[in-house]
Amino acid sequence: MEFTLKTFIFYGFALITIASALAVVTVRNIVHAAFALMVTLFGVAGLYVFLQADFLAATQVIVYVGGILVLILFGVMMTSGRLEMRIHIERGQLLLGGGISLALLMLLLTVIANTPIWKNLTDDGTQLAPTTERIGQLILNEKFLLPFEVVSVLLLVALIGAALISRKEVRD
Amino acid sequence: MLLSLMIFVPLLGMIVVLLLPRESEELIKRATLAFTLVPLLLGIYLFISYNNPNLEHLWKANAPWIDAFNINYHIGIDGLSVTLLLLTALLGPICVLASWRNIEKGLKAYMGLFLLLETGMLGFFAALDLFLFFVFFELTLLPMYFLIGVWGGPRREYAAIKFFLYTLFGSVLMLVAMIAVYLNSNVINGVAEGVRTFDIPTLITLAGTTGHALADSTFQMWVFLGFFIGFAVKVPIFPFHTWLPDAHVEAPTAISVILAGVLLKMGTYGIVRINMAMFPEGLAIFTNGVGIVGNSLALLGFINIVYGSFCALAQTDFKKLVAYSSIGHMGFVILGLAAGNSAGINGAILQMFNHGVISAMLFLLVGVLYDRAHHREINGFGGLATKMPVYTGITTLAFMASLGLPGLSGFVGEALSLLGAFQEFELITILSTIGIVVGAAYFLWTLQRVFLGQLNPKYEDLPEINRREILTLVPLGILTIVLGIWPNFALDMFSESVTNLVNVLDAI
Amino acid sequence: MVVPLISIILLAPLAAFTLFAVLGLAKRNFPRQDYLSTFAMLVALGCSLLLIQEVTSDPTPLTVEWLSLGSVNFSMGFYLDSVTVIMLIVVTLVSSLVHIFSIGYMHGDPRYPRFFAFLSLFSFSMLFLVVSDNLLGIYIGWELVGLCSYLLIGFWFEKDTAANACKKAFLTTRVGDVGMFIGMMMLFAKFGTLSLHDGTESGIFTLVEGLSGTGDMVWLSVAGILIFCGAVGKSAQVPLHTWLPDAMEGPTPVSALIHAATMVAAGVYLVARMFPILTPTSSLVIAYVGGITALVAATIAIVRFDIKRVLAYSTISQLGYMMLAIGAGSYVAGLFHLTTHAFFKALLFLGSGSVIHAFHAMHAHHDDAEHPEDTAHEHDDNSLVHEHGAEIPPDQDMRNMGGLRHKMPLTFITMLIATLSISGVPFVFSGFWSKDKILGGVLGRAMEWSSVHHYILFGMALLAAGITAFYMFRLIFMTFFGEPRNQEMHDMAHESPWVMVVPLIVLAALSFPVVNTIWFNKDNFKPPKQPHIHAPQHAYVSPDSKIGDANFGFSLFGVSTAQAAEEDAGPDTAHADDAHHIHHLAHNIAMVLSICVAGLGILLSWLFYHRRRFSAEGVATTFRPVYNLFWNKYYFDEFYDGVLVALTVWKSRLFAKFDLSFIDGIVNGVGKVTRDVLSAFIGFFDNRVVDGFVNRVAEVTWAAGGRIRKIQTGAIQTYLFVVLGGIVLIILIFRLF
Amino acid sequence: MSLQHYLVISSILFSLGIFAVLTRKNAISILMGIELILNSCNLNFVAFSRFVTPAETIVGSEVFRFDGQIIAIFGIVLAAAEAAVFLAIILAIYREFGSIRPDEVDTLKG
Amino acid sequence: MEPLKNIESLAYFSPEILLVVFAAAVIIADLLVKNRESELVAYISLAGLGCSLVAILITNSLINSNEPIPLFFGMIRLDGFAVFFKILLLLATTATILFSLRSEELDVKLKGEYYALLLAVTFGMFLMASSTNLLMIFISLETVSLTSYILAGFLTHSPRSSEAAFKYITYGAVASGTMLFGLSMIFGMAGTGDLSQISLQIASVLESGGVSTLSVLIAITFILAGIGYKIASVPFHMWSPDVYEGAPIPITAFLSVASKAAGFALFLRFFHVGFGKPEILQSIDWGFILAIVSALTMTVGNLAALPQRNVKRLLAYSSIAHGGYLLMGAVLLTPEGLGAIFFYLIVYLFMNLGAFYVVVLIANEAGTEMIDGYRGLATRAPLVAGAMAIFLFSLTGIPPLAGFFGKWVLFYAVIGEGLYWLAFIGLLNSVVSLYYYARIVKAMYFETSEDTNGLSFSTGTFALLSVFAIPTIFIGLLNIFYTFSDKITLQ
Repeated sequence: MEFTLKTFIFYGFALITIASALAVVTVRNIVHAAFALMVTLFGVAGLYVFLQADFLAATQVIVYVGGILVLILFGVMMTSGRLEMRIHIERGQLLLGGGISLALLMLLLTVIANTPIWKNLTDDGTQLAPTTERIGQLILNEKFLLPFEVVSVLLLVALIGAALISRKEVRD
Repeated sequence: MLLSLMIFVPLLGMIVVLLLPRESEELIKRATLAFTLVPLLLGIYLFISYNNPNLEHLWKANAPWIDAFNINYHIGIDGLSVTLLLLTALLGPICVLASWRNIEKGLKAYMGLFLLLETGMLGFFAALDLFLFFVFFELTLLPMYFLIGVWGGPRREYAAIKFFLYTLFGSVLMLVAMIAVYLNSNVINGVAEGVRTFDIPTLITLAGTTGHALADSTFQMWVFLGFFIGFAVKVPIFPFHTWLPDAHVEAPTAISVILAGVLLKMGTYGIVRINMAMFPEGLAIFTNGVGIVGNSLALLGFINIVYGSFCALAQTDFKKLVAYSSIGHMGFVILGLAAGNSAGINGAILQMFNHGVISAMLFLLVGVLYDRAHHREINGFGGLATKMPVYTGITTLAFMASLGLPGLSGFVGEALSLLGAFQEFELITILSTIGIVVGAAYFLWTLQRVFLGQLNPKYEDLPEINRREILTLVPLGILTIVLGIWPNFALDMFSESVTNLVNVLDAI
Repeated sequence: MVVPLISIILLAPLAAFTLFAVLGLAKRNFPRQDYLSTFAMLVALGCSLLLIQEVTSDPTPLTVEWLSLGSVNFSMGFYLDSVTVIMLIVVTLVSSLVHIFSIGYMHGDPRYPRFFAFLSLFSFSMLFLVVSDNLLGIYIGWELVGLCSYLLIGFWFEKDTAANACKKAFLTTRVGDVGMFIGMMMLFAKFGTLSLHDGTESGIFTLVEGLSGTGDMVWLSVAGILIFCGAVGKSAQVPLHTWLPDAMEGPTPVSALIHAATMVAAGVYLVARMFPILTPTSSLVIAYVGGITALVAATIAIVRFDIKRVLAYSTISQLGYMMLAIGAGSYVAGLFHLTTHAFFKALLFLGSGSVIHAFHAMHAHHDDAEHPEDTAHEHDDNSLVHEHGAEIPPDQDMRNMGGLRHKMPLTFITMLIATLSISGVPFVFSGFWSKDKILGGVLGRAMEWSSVHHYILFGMALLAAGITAFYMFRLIFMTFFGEPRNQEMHDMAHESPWVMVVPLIVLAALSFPVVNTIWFNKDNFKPPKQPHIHAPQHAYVSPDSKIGDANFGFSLFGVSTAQAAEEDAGPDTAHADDAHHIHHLAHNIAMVLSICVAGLGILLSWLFYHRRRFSAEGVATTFRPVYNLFWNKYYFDEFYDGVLVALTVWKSRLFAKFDLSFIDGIVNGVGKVTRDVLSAFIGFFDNRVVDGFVNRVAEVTWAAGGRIRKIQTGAIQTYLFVVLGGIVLIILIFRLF
Repeated sequence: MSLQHYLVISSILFSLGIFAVLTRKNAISILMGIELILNSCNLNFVAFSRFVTPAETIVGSEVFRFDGQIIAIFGIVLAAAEAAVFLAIILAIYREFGSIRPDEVDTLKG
Repeated sequence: MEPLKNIESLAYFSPEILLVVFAAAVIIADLLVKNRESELVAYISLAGLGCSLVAILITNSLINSNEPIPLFFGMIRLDGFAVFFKILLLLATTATILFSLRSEELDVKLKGEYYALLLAVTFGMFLMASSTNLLMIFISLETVSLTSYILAGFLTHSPRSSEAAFKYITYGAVASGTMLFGLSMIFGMAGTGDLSQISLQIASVLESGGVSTLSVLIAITFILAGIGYKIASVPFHMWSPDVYEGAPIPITAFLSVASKAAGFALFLRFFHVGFGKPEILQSIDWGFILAIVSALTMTVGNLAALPQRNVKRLLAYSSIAHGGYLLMGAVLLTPEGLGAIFFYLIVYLFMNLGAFYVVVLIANEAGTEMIDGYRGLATRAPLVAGAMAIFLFSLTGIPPLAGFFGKWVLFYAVIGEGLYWLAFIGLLNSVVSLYYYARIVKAMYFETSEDTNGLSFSTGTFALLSVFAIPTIFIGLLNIFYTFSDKITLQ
């Protein structure tokens, strides 16, 4: 694989994504963690671009960064009262958690290494047509109509539920 | 039809009794008595009219039940079952009478459960479909659990759950074995063809067919073990016996009677009907007299006899003593069955019936005393013979019958079992006779401590046994004497079936 | 005629008992149970006498299928030969007399009707035993008489001694019975039948012939000895004899009927019945056991003071005698002695009962204060087999008696006759003839075969005969002669009422041989064959023929030792003439010797206890160890105790080890060992080990449940650890496979 | 920039998410971990969609099948819905327990 | 049969549509009805369930025998299997609504939302039972999960309920995230989301060596986390006791029956259709792993239930154990196994719901969920105690109650496959289970309470109780219940 600007940027994104994800799980300040998460999400969006999933990359930024992350920050504020909340971590738990995570990582890498059909599939650089229209077709007219409708029910349920649970109930 | 009627009349009775108003206790009792008398009358009728020259099951009913598993409602009787059916039906009204005054709470539920229990027991002895057999076997568990648990003594909860757990454990193994039998019931020479079946007579035939999967001796051994442990818990055979003393001691009188009189017989009946008739090859492995395994069944009988007897000797609780004596006496049944010859099996079956009668008497007698003195501590009595001569007389009769006094029924079964067993297992049988002496020892010793000697001043005013109680005991006492004098009365019923069985066993 | 007669004999007493039992259930009493029972017995007696005429007919007049098991069948039936008839008559006669006697003796007892009902039951059982044609039937009767013995010994069950004695009697005999049962099992396993002689020639007696000379002889010996075990228990042979003296706790008529005349003789009857299967080995064992018993019991009897116990040991001794006779092959002699003994021993017991009754008039009731020391004596209620050395009740203590011959002349005379008979005073008394037959028979065997064993046995028998004479006269002298030792009691004494005296007189009459002869002259009274025992030089048992035709060995005054010798020798063998000669000689020698020892015994007794030429106490002091041995009854009971003590120590340790709370300090009886050590251990085992195992399983299950609960900490991240760790584990585990 | 690159990245993201879920002592941090996990899944789907799924031809122009991408879109939507409900529950927890430390919410156990 | 297109599919999709429509109607009605005590919304929900049932029966009649109809381009499938589960789920939901009507735990002010959510979750479960596409599987699973989280946390004033919801969602999110990762791997290997295609593809790539066995195994295990958590199998069971204990009782009942049934529907379809090919089984014997898992599940469930004092929690563990029993049937891949699961689920529906209903009643009347609160119930409320005893002994598997027959068909199927060890463990477990079920019976029958006042219940209560109790007695005795499953197959 020749070293081009494209690969350089790819590795940059990859590095940013992983590093910031690492930060998400390690920094003690939860707000910092939230911002690190934002970087990760951006990084993943960048990777989507590399995968020529333009619509998805946009969705990622809008929904995640614009929605979920803000939600999380609100959550942080509403539950701690102040933005900086120290997170205490126990050593044993850390070790065990790290162990299990590493073990899972090893397993996953094993899968990747042991799946020949996934090997040597490189990006040949072909430029593809924009995806948005086709996605629209698929979701609204073709195969994925049903999931789309179901998800709408799901979202409605989530909406009702979230409202129901989070509203302050006066105890009687 | 008659047989079905006999089985399900108590169930009908249960429904009727449950619908009666709670307050009208007399009515409930009378209704229950009536509903237990019907099976008794039918039982007597069956017993008298039983005539079986062709060695087939009579009064058969066969209706499809669960097609998916080829399960049929198949009932019928042969000499063995008719005897035990009669025993069950006889103990029914006796137990109702024995419960006449001493059930203080929940009379309706008590009677209802009792009737349900009776249906289970009657059905068990009549079932000719393995699945039906199992269902009836288990059907007795629930009512028994409640009857011990609700109306029992101080440790009734413990006793009830112990009984339940032990038996369930045993039946679990039975279930596995039963499924295995069913699955293999259509395999001949390794090829499965035709439908599978639970039909006991058919299975017995198949198990004797060369090349049939059921006839394979290794298969038979495992299945034999499965069934055997299931029944062994019920008998109970050492070391599965520890539920019995607890259950007996805690259970109310009538329930002890049923427990000793019928439930224990279910185990041995199962051994004869299933283990011996269906798996003679499996049986042969444990009774061929070679090594520990080849003697194991006889050894178990021996252990039961000696162990139960010595345990009985150590008891100071009257009821527990009787309970352990049951263990000892069931040992004779096992020993006789292990012998596998005519005398042994006939003796064992006779002993089953006799023990049912005698132990029922013993428990009734203990109940009579307990109702008066409110304790069962043997050493706490003394000299009762002066106050209660009739009671003493009946007790002596029962004790003598139980310790195997010739002329009373206990002797015949015991003697035949031993005679039969001696032909196969000389040493074990000789050692088993220790049980005879020890049996005499604990009964006589009890007799002395309770009835002989100076009257304990505490019991100056102990009332003599009353008419109702005598009424419960007299039929049993008469049976004890009649069977002691004329055992053919019962033996004629099943000896031909046994001959048949012995021929099968001999062919192995 | 035979079957109805026998049936009546059996059913009459049974009916008397049944009536009592049925009425008892209704809590009523038949008002004249005593007359009813007595009448039933008399009916039975009459029928028995009628049966004499029927002996020649079919020996098995009735056989019914009792248990039909298809391939194996057990039948029940009557077996009628002269032995049966003799036993029937003895039993019914003695029983009738005892019934009559009891009407007087038991008068006023609160459980008077019950006594007669039990007597009837006993009579039935005994008669059933006698007429049975198969071992199973004999066994049934055997156990039933045991039951009656139990009930009657414990008749005054308020007394702890009686309660203990009855239990001891039942248990001790049961030990023997089990041996007998094992023997039966062996025979059944071998022959497939328990019928002795079932008419179709497939009974044991026929089948055993087929064994002749085969390798099964050892086996047959064992079976024979095992059957004999039953007799050892029932007939109180050493070492199971200890129950009989204790059984004297029962009312005296019971002692007379059951423990002297009939039940204890059933053992002898059994051995006689089973004679055909006895091998030389088993015969010898039987003879030795009998001989030892005869000697041991006789020596113990010398030093007893309780009048009933003297008689009890005497009974044991005489039973040993009979066993010895049969074991030595003198089958006829043994049975003959059984008969004569039944009468004179019953007479002795009834006489002693009469004496006790006389003394007893002081006490209003049997049950209160019959044993004033009862309260003082700490009876251990917890012992299974009790007390051998109970205190002597004062009305039975010979040291309280003396000079009664004037007060109770009839009793004295009748008892004297019986004593003369048992002592073997020659010619006019039946006891002499029977005893002489035994001695002659044994000596004859010894001489015929030059058998050391039989010489020893003869010595034992002779010695026992002498001792018997000694202690019997001791009894007579102490009781009826001399000065009253307890004046107060003496003054109270009186002759018994006629219902008690008449039976004494009848029995006394029966102690003369003239009466006995009547039925012993039956033609076909013959010893059975022992055909399998044909070791050439040991063909000591005659087959049929000549002896069969001989009368029983004596006729009135016409002393026919020749005849006796003839019977013993048997005609079939090549050396028949020699044998005749030897036996003839033997009988003569034996007669002389027996007269000598009897005379010596009586003389010594007279010197000691009447003339007081020698002091019994002095002799006792001189031979202290021997005296102690006798006094303590050869320490049999102590031996059982001694074994016990050792075991008790072990028991205590065991208990201490397992930290059990109850320890009984007092050591008493063999049964206690069984109970305390073995059964307690097993009980412990049952509770802790078997149940414990199950409980352990349950506990482990519970604990596992608790563990799993602990994993469920409530902290969500723990759960997540489990989930993700679980995934890793599943994959890894699967990878390993 | 082969498929395996993406897969490795997503694997690392997944493990980090798991790590967060297991070790963070704040319910919201756990939520962040979950988001990381879901992102890694989405990345997987998109990558597979790009490299593995066969092409289909629609009206002349050749495109790749979008199945994976669409799954990822749904994944994002579901993540959003889940996050919303999650946060609502966290608020309820905060209200009831005064803390959102996961190990302090442990009244139900055993 | 070619998959139907979107519009064509609608007719066959009517049951689900009806559910959604009625859910919407419930919300609207809730807005309109001013009287908070009114039970109108509940009846509307019941009507919706009824309509849906009718629709199910109609659609069922449209299915030719053994010819499933793929709908929406193969996203879901209408077949006998789905219909069976839909009916089962409808019954469970109906029961839950009836319980909820009688439960005093629930906040009356939130009725509308509550019933709407119940309908929505039923909708999700319908989809779980019929999904044949990875995406639909995941979405339906998430729909059910999310709604369940909300329902579990529905008692906003109860810390227990909130805690339950929190644990549930944390656990569920991780599990479903893990599952999604596994799904993505499967997607990557097969290149398609359609289950039957996946089956073919995986088989061929496995054969050609395109993927290693290990990779597929890991992917399957990841997916198992998501499905296993729904059916609460070890080691994915840990949420369930806490959630069951914290959630409102009707919801607990619902989760223990409906959620589990839907989980099994998903499980069966996913594994049997996607990975049931002999070629795949040859290289990856997942059946064996799951057999071990099922043994562990029932053992853990039963053992942990032993020391419980809270009846709800006890029943939670018991339902874990029952999940284990069901799992035995699921790993068999035989028609007998499948039939056994169907039969057992029916039985389980009645006995478990019945037991929970009694818990509701006692919680209402005696105000406690602890075993001690059941003391003396036999005298205070004999009929209720009797019914409870029937349910509990049926759960144990004592003849002649239906639970026994359920176990019978299960163990029969297991032994039929030669898995004696599994059957043996399962049966031992049912012995152990007797102990804790009997503890409740013991409290009810053998013990007495200080409070001896009788508890009074309405006739409706008894009617509802008998609706559960009578089938619990009779289902096993009737031939008909053994035969219906013959027609249901999974292709």
